[in-house]
Amino acid sequence: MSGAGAADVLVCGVGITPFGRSEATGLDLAAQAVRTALADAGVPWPRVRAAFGGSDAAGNADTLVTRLGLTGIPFVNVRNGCATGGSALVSAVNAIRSGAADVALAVGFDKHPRGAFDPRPADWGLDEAYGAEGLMVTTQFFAMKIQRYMHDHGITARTLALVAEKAYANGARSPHAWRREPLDADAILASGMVNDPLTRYMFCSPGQGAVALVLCARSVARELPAADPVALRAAVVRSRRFGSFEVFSPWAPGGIPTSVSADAAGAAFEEAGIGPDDIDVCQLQDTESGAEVMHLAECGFCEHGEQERLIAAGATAIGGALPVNTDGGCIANGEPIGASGLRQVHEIVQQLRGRAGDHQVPGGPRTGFTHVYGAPGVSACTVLTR
Amino acid sequence: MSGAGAADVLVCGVGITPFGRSEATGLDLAAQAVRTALADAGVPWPRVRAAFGGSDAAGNADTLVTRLGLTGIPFVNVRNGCATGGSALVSAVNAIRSGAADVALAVGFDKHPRGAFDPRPADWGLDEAYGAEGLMVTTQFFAMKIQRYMHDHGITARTLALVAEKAYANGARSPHAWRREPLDADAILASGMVNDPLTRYMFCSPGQGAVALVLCARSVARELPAADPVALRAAVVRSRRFGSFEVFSPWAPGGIPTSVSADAAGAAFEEAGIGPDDIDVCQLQDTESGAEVMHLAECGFCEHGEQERLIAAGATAIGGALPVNTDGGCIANGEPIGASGLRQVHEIVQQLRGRAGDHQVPGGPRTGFTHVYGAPGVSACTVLTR
Amino acid sequence: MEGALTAVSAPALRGSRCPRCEVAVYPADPACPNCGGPAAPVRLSGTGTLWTWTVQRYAPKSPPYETPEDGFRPFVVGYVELPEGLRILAVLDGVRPEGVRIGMRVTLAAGAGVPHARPAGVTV
Amino acid sequence: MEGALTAVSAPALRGSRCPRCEVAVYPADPACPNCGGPAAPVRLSGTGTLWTWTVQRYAPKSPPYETPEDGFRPFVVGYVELPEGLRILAVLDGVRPEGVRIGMRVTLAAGAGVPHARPAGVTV
Ligand SMILES: [Zn+2]
Ligand SMILES: [Zn+2]
Repeated sequence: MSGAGAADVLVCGVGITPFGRSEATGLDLAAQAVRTALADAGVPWPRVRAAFGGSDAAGNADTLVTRLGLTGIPFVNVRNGCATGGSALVSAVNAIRSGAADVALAVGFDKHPRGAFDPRPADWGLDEAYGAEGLMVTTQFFAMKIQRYMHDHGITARTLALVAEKAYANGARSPHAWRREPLDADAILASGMVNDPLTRYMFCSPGQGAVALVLCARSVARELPAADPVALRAAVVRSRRFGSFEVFSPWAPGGIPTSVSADAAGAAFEEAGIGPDDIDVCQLQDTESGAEVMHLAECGFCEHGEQERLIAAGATAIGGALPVNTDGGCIANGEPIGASGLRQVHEIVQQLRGRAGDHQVPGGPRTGFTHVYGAPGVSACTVLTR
Repeated sequence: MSGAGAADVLVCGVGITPFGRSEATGLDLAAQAVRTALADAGVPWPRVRAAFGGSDAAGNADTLVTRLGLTGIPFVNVRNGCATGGSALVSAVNAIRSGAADVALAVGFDKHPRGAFDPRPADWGLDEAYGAEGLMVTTQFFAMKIQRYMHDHGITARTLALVAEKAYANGARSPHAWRREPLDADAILASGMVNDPLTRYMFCSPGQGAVALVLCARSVARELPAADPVALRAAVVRSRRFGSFEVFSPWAPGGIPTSVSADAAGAAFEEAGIGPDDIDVCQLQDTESGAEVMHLAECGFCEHGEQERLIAAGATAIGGALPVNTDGGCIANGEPIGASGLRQVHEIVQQLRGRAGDHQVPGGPRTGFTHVYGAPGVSACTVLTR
Repeated sequence: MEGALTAVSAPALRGSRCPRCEVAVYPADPACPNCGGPAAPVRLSGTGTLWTWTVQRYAPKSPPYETPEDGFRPFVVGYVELPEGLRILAVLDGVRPEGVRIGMRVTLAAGAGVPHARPAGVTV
Repeated sequence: MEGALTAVSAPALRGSRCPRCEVAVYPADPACPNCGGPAAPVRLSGTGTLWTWTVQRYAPKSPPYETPEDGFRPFVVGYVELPEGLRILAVLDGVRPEGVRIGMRVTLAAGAGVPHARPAGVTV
């Protein structure tokens, strides 16, 4: 809640799998990511005192104990859609700060079939007609949200294309990315309208992947000679307040919509004791191009409407003033729901360590921020510092 | 981990629904239990800072925010089979002890169709033949575990029947119980063999129900005039170590099986700083009669084999030296997986408050213990004191 | 036919409204989603303005989508803001994508399925 | 036919064994579940003792159970402890429930489905 003790949790090890498609199961990927993270931290599995993890559609994380070793560890499965990774991370942080564990694991993974995410009206409390008449389409919601935002704040379609262009450019430089071919803004604009104003190549796709983080109390981190730790200064999850605009809503309240992303980001900055102006590199939920544009302002990195100028000027590129989604984000990596939020943390850790390779932000970034947003109005944010 | 701060988490409010069958959905039941718990604590919903909950088969707990109010609360869904309630509780305790929240909710609920729990061989990593030839039957496992235990420790079938007789007697005195008709040991023995040595009325059934707990830091509890708090001295979840004997295993290691229940109970007692001899009333996982017999010893309340004498002497009855499953346990309440573990905590809280009504343990019990065990080798235990 | 007249003759959407915080909701909900208090049924206005929109350019996945017998055709969908202070998700008929503008006046009516809207002043 | 001879002629179960911690496993697993190290394939003994048992008195739910064409009949199931130090889940044929005893010697063989055991010294 307060900043007290906030610097006491360190990310000592990170592990990620390739996010492109393969024959591996989600649990195979998860085990691989955990082993990589343990090796990165120099921590053997039996030293881990608590584990938290989950997937949306690829099985229960706690079954990993049969692969990692039956050490008796408490392993809590979490399942919060896009905030699954964030929930695992917050739970792991709480376990360390409470004294319940001095070494904790957070793992997120998923593997979705092509064109996944079949919503059923009843699961959302909706009349069957919403499905039958074609209104249960997530891409429609994203399109309608950015459509209004463009109208209110003077954002153009070219800016949306530039966001995707940057994503593919960064993906081409990231070994774990799924989409590794650069694509220019004109090709993105010409890729076929899906839901106006969003075209095909402005969207991410359901995918696969796994990410694991080994978190330690500072006292333990000191004793790990091989570790290259980064401080996790804040990890926050929030759910929507009344007045937000969400997917699959037959109605929405009037006025300016509330933003769970703004709430979560604000809480994370308060916990960390620093603000958006202090951040050197960030990862923002980019389910599609419009989301990245809106989340830049919702998370406090610019005023509404400023994105039009900032993005055109390259401010969000790897060499810019505020590099965003430096590993290509969801657009280039796909979105395995359970893994996506921890992929962002992985990327920030590697950036702050100076180990991001071809997509390293120059100048030695020392602070980073991550943000996920998902249905039905959940957001998870972190602040990390070197 | 240590006892430091262990007394700082108080259960200030509890809520339970009837465990018998009704038309209500699992989420209806969950909302009802939460409202009851909030009223019991005298805490309004917006005052709750973090929530943890789950069900095995009745939906995502976080969707409760649409019924309880869109306050922006972080609401983590947990899903750990029989340890779902325990995982929610441990996570809530960590949130309080870490300082992330000073008021936290734990909620567990479920609603299973009649004769639920259809296992699929592939989900358990088993060849299809195990299903096709009839070896994927959970009751077989329970029968084989107690069969060996009876052989090793001189437990008789009559003792198994006496455990169930007590469960129905206690259920008859518990308003929320599902089975409220007393049944004597002879009727239980004659109720038809299911898997030798276990007869029909020695088993619990899949059911429905919800339980919610409002947990507070001590500083908050002081300011709640209406609350009647009980200290949660320990809440522990453990997974199996190598060598345990578990359901759906094509093989098991030799030697004396390890016990995750013994591990979790031992850790809970260590955290609480008291031992089994100090406990006045306890709730033990009783998926069937044999489980209660074995868990008495595994959790440290007697030596292996002593149960034969203790149970015949009425030691585990409400008026006995160590009352066990005073609300009728799983046998009389059924087993809605996500709710079962928190039902035990609810029962201990009411016992320590002296508010258990017709099934109140006489003499003012001041210490209580709860224990759940479930597939595939998970156990959650708590220690509560007045 | 004139828009206001259409609104009178077409079946109104039935929502609910909280007397305490004045939040109106569609479809009707006995509990106010803002304060949790009891809400009363209300007939919603039949005319409003288009708050946002998009075009469904591809056939949604079936199920849940039921492809019409004569095949899929792109359609416009949007949120219509009503004077009661809420926005209603509706299919927008009677206008081509090029003609859709945020802020345009539309009429909104209940029918067999989801709400349907059309530009005010445009008859069938 | 004598038990030991049966064990020789019946197909042996194929498991694996960890050279480091000597844990034997069935079915074979390339990784040792105890230490995580590599395990080598091993042919398991065909004779052991019954560690525990029960009777499946009712027809399991279908699916996954496939009811035999001539209908369900109760059967005995148990764990057979082998000299390699592991216990194998098997259907126990050739004995009535009244005749089953913990500790009895049984032979164990692989077949098309799950392992099947029968009292040692009893022929088909
Ligand atoms: Zn209201
Ligand atoms: Zn080994």
